Amino acid sequence: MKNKEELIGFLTRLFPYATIQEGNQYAELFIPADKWHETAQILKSNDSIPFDYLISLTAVDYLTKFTVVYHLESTSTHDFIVVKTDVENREDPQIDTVSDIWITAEFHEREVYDLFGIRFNHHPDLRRFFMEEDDGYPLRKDFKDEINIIELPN
Amino acid sequence: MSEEIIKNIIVREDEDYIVNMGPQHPSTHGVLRLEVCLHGEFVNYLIPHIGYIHRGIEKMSESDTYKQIIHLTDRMDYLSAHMNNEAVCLAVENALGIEVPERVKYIRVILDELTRLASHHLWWSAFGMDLGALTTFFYGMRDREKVLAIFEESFGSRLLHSFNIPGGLMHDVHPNFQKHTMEFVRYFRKKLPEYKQLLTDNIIFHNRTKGIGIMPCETAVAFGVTGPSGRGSGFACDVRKVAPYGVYDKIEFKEILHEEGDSFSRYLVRMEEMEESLNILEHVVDQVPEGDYTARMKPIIKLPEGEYFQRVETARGELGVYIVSDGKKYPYRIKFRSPNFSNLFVLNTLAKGGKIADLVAICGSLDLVIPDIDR
Amino acid sequence: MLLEIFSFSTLTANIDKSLHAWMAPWLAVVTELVIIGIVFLLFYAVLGLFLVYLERKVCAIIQNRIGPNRVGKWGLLQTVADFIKLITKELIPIRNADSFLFNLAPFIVIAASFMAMAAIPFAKGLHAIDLNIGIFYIIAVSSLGVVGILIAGWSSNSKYSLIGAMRSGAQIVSYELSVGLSLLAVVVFAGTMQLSAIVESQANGWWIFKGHIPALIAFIIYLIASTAEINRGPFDLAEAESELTAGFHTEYSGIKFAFFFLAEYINMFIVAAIAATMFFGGWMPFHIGHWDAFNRVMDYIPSVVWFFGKTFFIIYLIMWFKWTFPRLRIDQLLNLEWKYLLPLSLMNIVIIAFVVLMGWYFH
Amino acid sequence: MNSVIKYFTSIFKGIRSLWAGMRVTGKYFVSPGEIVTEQYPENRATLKMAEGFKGEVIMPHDENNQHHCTGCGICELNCPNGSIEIITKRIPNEEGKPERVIDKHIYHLSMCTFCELCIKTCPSHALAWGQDFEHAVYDRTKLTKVLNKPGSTLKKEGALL
Repeated sequence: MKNKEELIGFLTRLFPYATIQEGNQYAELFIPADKWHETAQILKSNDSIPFDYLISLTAVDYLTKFTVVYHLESTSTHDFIVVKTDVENREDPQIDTVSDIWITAEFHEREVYDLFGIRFNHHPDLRRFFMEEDDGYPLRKDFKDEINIIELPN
Repeated sequence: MSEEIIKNIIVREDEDYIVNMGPQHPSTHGVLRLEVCLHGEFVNYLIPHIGYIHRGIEKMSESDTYKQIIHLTDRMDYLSAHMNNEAVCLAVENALGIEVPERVKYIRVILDELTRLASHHLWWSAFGMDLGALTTFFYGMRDREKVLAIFEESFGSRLLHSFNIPGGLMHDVHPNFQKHTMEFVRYFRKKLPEYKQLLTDNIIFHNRTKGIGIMPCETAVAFGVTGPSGRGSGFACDVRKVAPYGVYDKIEFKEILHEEGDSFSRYLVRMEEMEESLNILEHVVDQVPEGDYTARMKPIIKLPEGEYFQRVETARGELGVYIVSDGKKYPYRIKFRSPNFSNLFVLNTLAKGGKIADLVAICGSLDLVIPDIDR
Repeated sequence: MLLEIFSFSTLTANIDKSLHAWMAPWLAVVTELVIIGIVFLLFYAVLGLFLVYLERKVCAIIQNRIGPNRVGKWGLLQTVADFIKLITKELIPIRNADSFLFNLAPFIVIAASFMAMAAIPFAKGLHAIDLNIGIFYIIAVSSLGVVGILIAGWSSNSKYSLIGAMRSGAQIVSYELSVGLSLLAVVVFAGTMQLSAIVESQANGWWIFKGHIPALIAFIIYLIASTAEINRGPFDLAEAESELTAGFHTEYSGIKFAFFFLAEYINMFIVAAIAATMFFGGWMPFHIGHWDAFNRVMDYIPSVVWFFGKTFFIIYLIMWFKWTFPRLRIDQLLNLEWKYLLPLSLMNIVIIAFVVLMGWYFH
Repeated sequence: MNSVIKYFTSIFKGIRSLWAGMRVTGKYFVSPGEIVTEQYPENRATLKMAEGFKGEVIMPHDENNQHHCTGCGICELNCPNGSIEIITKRIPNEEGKPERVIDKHIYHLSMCTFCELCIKTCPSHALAWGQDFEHAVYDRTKLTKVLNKPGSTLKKEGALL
């Protein structure tokens, strides 16, 4: 396992176009959305630290944009990084799928699509998990549901 | 390599003989619906449909304080409630830079292992029952009862004890806690050989599980199958070893790994994990130092702006808690990476080509808890 | 040799004589048939209820529980209460089911088990009918039940039911062979198919002892195969509840379900009764060769007690299996029959023929 | 020949493993050991729940019908499910000034998830766990309880409960 500085150095060499932050726990990697798919392939298949285990895939709604967050670990070296891509278009958010790289992403992406409405291009089976097609996207910050969500006075 | 692993492709045809296993079916252990396409006794493909008990815990947590989130995490994987609590607590403690007292760390480890034992008891019971050995259900439940009695004495509840709070424990454990834990360890050491005679060595059981649902290590990694299910394929994913928390770095214990990756090796991993948990308990229970049961905390916890990720090992695999804080007393976004969510979707790959009875054996060996999938 | 007071033949003969005394012969025969029918019907119902109760108690004790203990003393009336509940329950009609066959199926199953009961010798002289091909008749009749199961599975228009029925069909058709061959072992020893004669042939020792190793192998094969034939224990694939919810009777409710349930337990009794009759001497007391004093003491125990004691011992064995073992898979089930039980029982038959020819068994 | 030996050893091994399992269940059949199931309504008299058992939230009153609740509303704030409602009223104290006291401490048992936060955060330790666990009722409204007894007053001095 490398320490954080080494890891950041390694990532900087590998992805010169990426913004790399130290983060308060793990190294954080910001990738532009259009470069994400090829970056993911390199992350998975590079020889020195193959990040082959996608722990978690989720999204955060920052009201102006979505940030899709990937937590990756290398099972051989146990290095851990956080990769983020911003999806600027809030009306029709789209990003490339990584389900062909990490299979587990297929289902995490479906969940994110269900809850945030982010479309994953080239996803094999992008259907909603929990809700019907026109139910809205509940984890967006501007989601309103007067019937089921009771706002408690706090 | 990845092309070979992706066997998740499903081709539907009009004349498929579809059997819906679930939402109410004895072997899915909850409201999980498996759309199974059969060809005679053989499974062609299988599509899991989830979301029958989706409660929106992540959305609810966005309007709860960090203390209030704890009791929601209980209700995800209700069998490893303690570990779920601990994940949020550790995330908050790490974010605030709080050092919890040693006593808390040790008690948390004991509770972790007791919860793991109770969870594996239930899994063993249900797995036996899935395969038709109904007596195992009662033997497992009988021994689980002893653990639950310890819980009830100390925390007042048996299953959903929101016993952790950020900074420590809700209150101190019962004075008899250590004594009763030791008694349980001694009791269960005597009962474990019975499990072996009744199920592990049984020839019918061997026939039902050996070579069934073989998951190579690459598949486990690709699907993110963690916990005992992943370790049954040789995927060294024990968070207690990879990213130790609490006092797990001070305790010596084995990470159980089996290479075969079939249902039987997943079974063996859990059986040996039970033994290992007993070892840990035996080792730790006398070392609990005296002291406070909680660190000094402000009444209102506000995390500094930033993002936090905490991994813990629950009874079913790796639970990740991802908190995005904007400096307020509520999390801006909280995400639970639940182990069962990832573990479920490998089912199609494993069950394809097997018999419908194998599907039950595989489903049981993955040890799915449905509320954890839906959250 | 046996004490005549325990023989039921005098009782039945007296009834027969008194009926004939004031009735036309045809009317007497019809009356006798009706009486036997009623007695059997009652016996059937009581036995079914008791076996369900017994099963629940046995499994409860094995599982560190108490079992039924609320209705009546020690829960003895529990199954009666269950039965009342079942007959008052709604019979749910199934849409798109073949209703005629759907309603017929439980009766076929129950009739098959009912017919098999007729030939069993319950005690000395207590026989509904003493056919000279008794054991052959039982084997023939008891396999009729699978027709009912197949009909039930097909007609209820449910996928689970159909899979369960098909499994059951494959299972019973193959296990019939082993049952037949293992019973043939005793037929070879005894030289007759008449059940009463087989029982009489064990007056100086039961076949399981007299026939030593070959008889023991035949008994074990019979026990396994017959457990499979009645869809019980580790072989309950037709109703494997973790795979097929309830298999062929998934869609049945109320009394129609109860018929299947009852038939299953009665089949268990029949299977155990045949085992007791063929291998353990039926109602014949435990006799050892020329120990006359000992044999004399044994004779004082009524033959009914002997019969039911042996039968319930074997029923207990079958229950013990069921509550210990996991279920087999369908291909393993057929493997067990075709690769293990059938070759072994064929081999066993050859050995027995040789043993009988050479007289290497205890006379 | 080798395969024949293998065939028979596999049979014997199988039978031996089955016999091992039957020995376990048989042992329990002849010596059942402890009965693990509870005989619930019969053992009501002896059924003693643990001290901290989370049955329901109660407000302990002493013999003078006095409790410790000041009506501050911290429990209401801390409850994640909104299962506590506090209704206060103002009554004049000895000096004639109006003082806020508790009128009704309403507790919705139907919404409670037993997270213990109200009890833990109460500054005056006015709440506690009750050991009663038989909560089944025919009418849902019966699960809404008023914790302070009618006519009860605030206990100002004395040790905290």
